[in-house]
Amino acid sequence: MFCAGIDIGSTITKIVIANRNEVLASVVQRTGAQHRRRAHRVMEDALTQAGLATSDLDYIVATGYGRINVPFADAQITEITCHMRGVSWLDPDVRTIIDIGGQDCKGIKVKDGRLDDFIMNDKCAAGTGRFFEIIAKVLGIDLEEIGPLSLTSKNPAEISNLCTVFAEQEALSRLSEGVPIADVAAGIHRANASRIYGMVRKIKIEETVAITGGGAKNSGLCHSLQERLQLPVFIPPEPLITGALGAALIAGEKAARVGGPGLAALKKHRRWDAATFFSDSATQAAMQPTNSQHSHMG
Amino acid sequence: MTKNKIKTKKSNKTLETAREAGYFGKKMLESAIRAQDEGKPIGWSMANWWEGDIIAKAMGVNLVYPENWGAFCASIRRAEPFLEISDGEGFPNTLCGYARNNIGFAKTLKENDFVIPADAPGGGLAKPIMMLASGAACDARYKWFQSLGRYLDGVPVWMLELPQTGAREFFLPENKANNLKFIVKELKLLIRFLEDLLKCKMDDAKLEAMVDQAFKTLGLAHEVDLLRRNVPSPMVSQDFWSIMIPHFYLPDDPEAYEFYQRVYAEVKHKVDNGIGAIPNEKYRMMFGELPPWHSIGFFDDIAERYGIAMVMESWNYHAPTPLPEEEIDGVTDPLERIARLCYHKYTEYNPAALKYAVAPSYFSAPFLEYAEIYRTDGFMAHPLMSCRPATYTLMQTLQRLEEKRLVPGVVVNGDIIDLRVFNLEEAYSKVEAFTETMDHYRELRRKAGMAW
Amino acid sequence: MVIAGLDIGSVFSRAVVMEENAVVSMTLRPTGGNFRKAVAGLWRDIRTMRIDPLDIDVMGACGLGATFIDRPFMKIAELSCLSRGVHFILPDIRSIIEVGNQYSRVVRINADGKVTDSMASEKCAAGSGRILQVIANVLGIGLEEFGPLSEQAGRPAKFTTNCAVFLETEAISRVAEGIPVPDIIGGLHHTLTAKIAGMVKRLKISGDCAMTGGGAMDSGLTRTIESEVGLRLHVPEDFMLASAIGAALIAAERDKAAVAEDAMASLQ
Amino acid sequence: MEEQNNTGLRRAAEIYRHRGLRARQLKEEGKKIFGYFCCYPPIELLTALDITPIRVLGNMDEPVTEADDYLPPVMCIFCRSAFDLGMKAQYNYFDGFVGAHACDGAERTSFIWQNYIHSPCNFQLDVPHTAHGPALTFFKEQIALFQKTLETFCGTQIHPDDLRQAIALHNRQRALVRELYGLRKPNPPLVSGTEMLQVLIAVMSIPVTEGNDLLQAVINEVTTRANPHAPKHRLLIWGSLIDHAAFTELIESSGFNIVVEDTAIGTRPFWHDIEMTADPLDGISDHYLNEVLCPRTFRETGPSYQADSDARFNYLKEFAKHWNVDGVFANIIRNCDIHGYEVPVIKDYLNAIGLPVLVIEQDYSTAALEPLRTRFEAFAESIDGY
Ligand SMILES: Nc1ncnc2c1ncn2[C@@H]1O[C@H](COP(=O)(O)OP(=O)(O)O)[C@@H](O)[C@H]1O
Ligand SMILES: Nc1ncnc2c1ncn2[C@@H]1O[C@H](COP(=O)(O)OP(=O)(O)O)[C@@H](O)[C@H]1O
Ligand code: SF4
Ligand code: SF4
Ligand code: SF4
Repeated sequence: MFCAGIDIGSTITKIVIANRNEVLASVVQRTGAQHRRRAHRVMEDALTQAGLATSDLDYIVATGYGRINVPFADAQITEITCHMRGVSWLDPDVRTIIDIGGQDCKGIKVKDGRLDDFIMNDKCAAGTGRFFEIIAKVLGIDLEEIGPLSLTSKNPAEISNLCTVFAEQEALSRLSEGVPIADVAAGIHRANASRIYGMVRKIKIEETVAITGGGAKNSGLCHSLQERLQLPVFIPPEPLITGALGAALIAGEKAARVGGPGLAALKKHRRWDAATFFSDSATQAAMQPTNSQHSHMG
Repeated sequence: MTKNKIKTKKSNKTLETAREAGYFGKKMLESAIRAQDEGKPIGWSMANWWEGDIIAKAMGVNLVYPENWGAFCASIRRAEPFLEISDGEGFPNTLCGYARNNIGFAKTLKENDFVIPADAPGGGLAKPIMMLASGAACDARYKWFQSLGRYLDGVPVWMLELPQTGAREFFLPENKANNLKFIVKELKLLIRFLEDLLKCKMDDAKLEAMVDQAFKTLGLAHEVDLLRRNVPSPMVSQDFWSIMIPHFYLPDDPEAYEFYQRVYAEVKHKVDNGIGAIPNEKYRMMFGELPPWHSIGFFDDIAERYGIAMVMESWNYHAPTPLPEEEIDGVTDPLERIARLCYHKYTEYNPAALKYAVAPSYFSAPFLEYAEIYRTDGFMAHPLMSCRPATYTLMQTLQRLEEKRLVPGVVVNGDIIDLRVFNLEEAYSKVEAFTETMDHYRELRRKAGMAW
Repeated sequence: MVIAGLDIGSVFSRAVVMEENAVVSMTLRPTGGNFRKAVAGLWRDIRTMRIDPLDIDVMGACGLGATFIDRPFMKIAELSCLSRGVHFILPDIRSIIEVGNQYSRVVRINADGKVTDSMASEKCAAGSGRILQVIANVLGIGLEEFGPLSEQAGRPAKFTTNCAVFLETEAISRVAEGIPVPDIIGGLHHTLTAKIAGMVKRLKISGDCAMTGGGAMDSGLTRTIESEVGLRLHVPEDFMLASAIGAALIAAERDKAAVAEDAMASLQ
Repeated sequence: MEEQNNTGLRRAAEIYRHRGLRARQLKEEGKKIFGYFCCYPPIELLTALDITPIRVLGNMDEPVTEADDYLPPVMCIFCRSAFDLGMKAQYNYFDGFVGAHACDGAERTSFIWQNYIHSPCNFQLDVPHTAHGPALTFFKEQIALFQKTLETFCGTQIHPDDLRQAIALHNRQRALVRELYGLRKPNPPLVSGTEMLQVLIAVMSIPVTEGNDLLQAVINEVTTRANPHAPKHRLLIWGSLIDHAAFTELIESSGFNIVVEDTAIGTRPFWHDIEMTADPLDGISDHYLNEVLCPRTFRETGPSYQADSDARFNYLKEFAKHWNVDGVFANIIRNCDIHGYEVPVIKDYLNAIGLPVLVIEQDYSTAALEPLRTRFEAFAESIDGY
């Protein structure tokens, strides 16, 4: 049985195709402004990777910020539930998940493999992936570098501004005062880690703690968070896709529940219409994947 | 990250006697811990404005005050971990900082099998056998103790009620009599509760003696306030926040009375010799409600930089004016006397409240009176992010002071405990500009022919 | 007596030199994120105007980077400087709206240019002039163009977020959706004006009012404030220098007072 | 759409949308209108004097602009919003204003309202926080003062028979509301949360007799119409009040049917009748102090935490049982201490009886609603067993 989970994030779109509990393909691309097109694009890429055709898919679950913009999805599930499911599958001992996305940040509690509680900040860019994107630009380095670089700091700079925009300026003036980039980066990570910690602690942090989402790819942030948590943390091998993975797993369960004839009917009515599917070359160019990776997790 | 941003600023007290006041805070905490060792009853109490705590003490309960302890934890920057625990328990982080601090501590205590952790600030609070909540002035003061049931399972909470009449309603015939009757009945119920709990009888003579003592101490504390009307001010807020502890929490303690005798003598000496608390008094200001306990030194800095003497603070923490003769004449029942004093405190500013249209009378109206009596140039409002009752009426106070008394106000945001919003640099820059505002209003008051 | 005033802001640094209550020279340059360099730049500018910084008798300064000034100066609160400076340029004005980089603020002053009341926005870029810059960058246009462009606004775009960062993202998607740039700018003006309007109301300001700070560069914003809040705004000619002028004036005043006090002391 | 008997809900929605309209009409007819805050002022006294009581509410759809000057941001935004509307003259038809010491926020707001928004008649009702015996006596005395104030203002005495009749009318209203609640027991419920909200707010905006007619019409309508609602998770709302349909609509489009609301615009004012006592004020004071179950009233703690929670929240267990509730939304308007302190207790209690709880501290603004959708959906999913 082939199922797909597609996570249209504010910043990055992720897809996982699985056969029961075996991951066949996963694709990660920048979301961009056009959710529908992006959904089609990642689906096409993932299918190619998995060597499947659209008609092979039994069930598709969409999640994430843009989950309603996936015309071919059979169900929509929130990213909160999907991350929970994906992480629990990877490590059943996880009780607390800190998910740091592109435009929000969540704390999720798991109990007996079920969603127990959650909290989220989606009002202020502080403590979200956006913060780091902005700061990386200011520091003139790649986003991927900011974490490792900050880990080399011995003397993190004091960043007092909570506001992303002002912190950006503050970072600039620290640099101009001659503070090394690594120290500024480390200060930024600390500031954000406290902010995230302050929010997540409201749902009572319990071991094991997992960090997911794009923020988990940032080793500096994970380090600072760990410092605040004073607990070991679990970081999935590919933290970006836990939401899509969870969606795919849920899709599998749903497919099993619907059963053969039901699935056939579902497939027949699925909307693959791609009226605007890659019609012009300009869009095609804009749709080139910026960051594509895949992994198989047995 | 804000954690290290503001450094603790302890204040330089200007009075010699104010330096002694720390003794009383210690005394309260220590006596509760000693009581625990000796197996004597311990109670946690809200600062009750002399309603019920004296009664509990007269019954032999050793009281500690989590509000006071909260201020203490904040002043040594030890509240944060408790706040975090409270947040983790699911209490909103908008609740009163004292409450969150205390809730965090109660949880710690429970998890430690009610043995106070060795490193608890100030020795910590011993486990109580009862809690005395208050219906006066603030909802937190009963909701908070009620919510402690999660940690202090089976410790009964008694809520002592105090009527809160509106300024207009105060003057309706019968109302005052009804109110007083109600308070006395409530106090009687409290005694019954205590007698049942402690399985002993109230010693009326002892209660009477303690109430007498409290009246004396409060009267004297009020005399000190009166001296502060002088120019230059012989004593400022930096001192007051220390010396208030004995009269606020221990008015029945003879040591507190003796202490105020010394305070009085020192302040009087300054008045007689024209010595100001700060050397260069240029501006006289009032301070609105609870202070930033974590940064009391702020007052020293603005005194030094701008010559600001903080000459008076919120009504809340001050002793009431003594009861008028006709109120006390022939009243010997200590419960009746307590009732009258409490009610008096809550209602004495009602005429002013009507005059300036600032009901409720508590919180706002006193400042409108102080403005003239203490000859003040400005009002510093300190809206707190976690204490609503002390913040609700500040805007009204600012408005009315400016409009009716030509006394301008400056707003410095902060909190009693939480460090998230207080910003020293910003506060200084606001206050600096505000000195000009005070100059301007001085001129306006002069033109309007006002007395100061 | 030669007096000078410096305002080392987060975005711009400025200096004025005054003699006999008249500005004899002034300079404005981007701070560029380096306060020390900006200050050095100001000295260079002043020298090119044939003034020796050593000739300055009294100097006042304000702004975020004032602590980086390498010569003796009096640090003066920004709010006082702004008020005195505006008063100097526009003596009849009694209220000021400043839309600066860090804050927006509204100030009421008296006939002597002293602050009688003021309010500032929260420490969130969404309420400050910074948001204008952020959106200008996104749209790839200068702030000066905002005014003319917003005049063509039909229906101002609605934004659903309050965060400057997310607003930027939203603006990008609005552009992608085909919403005309003028409408986006119009929407932004609307959002910022609503924040300022609250403060204006609280200070009970009406009638004539000065507008300063980087936001004053944006005639669209001033127009929106005028029509939605019902004020007559005056943008002083040297509005970017107002605080520097104020700093100089206040420093001179305080210096005079100190001299007088010293004289008194020596008499006694 | 449908024929005659659909007028109830439509009228309710109409009145809900134009809250002041009927009151202004009545005023033009020479009737007196009083505003009151919270569920504590005994509106029976007003009805007995032929005064129409209008409950003061806020508007989540309207940004607070005028109130900032008088009420600080740390105050519950519902209070600030209500006062803001007052300052914007939206309640300028009041002949009188009755404030109450329900919570600190409501008390101070009532006072400040009276200081800045002038009505010909004002009264501040001091509601004790306890249910001790003396508190009941005291409360009755307060109500008697309220009565006298009203009588002085109107220049007439309240005749005990008129008061009894007013009590009967309001009791009738309470019974009708409960009957309507009963119609939410089936699955799917016959009345949605949004419809209920509109009906209850409408009822609080018109004279009691008109309210009773409206309720009767609604009951007739919903029992005979084809049920338009689909089965979804059944939600109980506990906590701060909700007074805008945008909020209930959001919840009901995120996987829930709201079936019962233990809030100040829900069951609380309607759940018990006033007993007809020899002295009507006895029944009235007992009702308002002891039967309006809001956590603002301190009830004696039991011998243990469990006993205490049982005593205080047992009624919620009953609601959950009879309305077959799947989950509870604890609605906390930011800065509402009364409900805020109860969050952990209520979670303990409800979780123990097998009910999941979603706690949201919200900002009382329609603009901030949409981001809450994901939270409700995730909650629905957790009930689904994900
Ligand atoms: N290698 C990386 N190092 C640091 N941050 C990264 C990396 N990859 C992605 N991110 C961050 O992850 C964010 C996106 O995370 P994601 O969980 O996909 O969020 P969303 O679902 O909202 O799109 C981006 O904002 C980016 O900052
Ligand atoms: N070229 C520019 N670069 C940066 N900011 C500009 C520019 N032109 C106009 N601005 C506006 O000026 C504001 C800075 O205002 P200003 O009052 O000078 O701040 P500061 O005193 O902190 O330097 C910016 O937030 C922006 O809105
Ligand atoms: S008055 Fe303020 S500080 Fe005191 S208990 Fe109440 S909320 Fe806390
Ligand atoms: S503080 Fe900064 S990052 Fe946060 S909401 Fe405001 S503008 Fe956005
Ligand atoms: S919502 Fe809470 S704080 Fe606001 S009026 Fe109601 S009980 Fe009071």
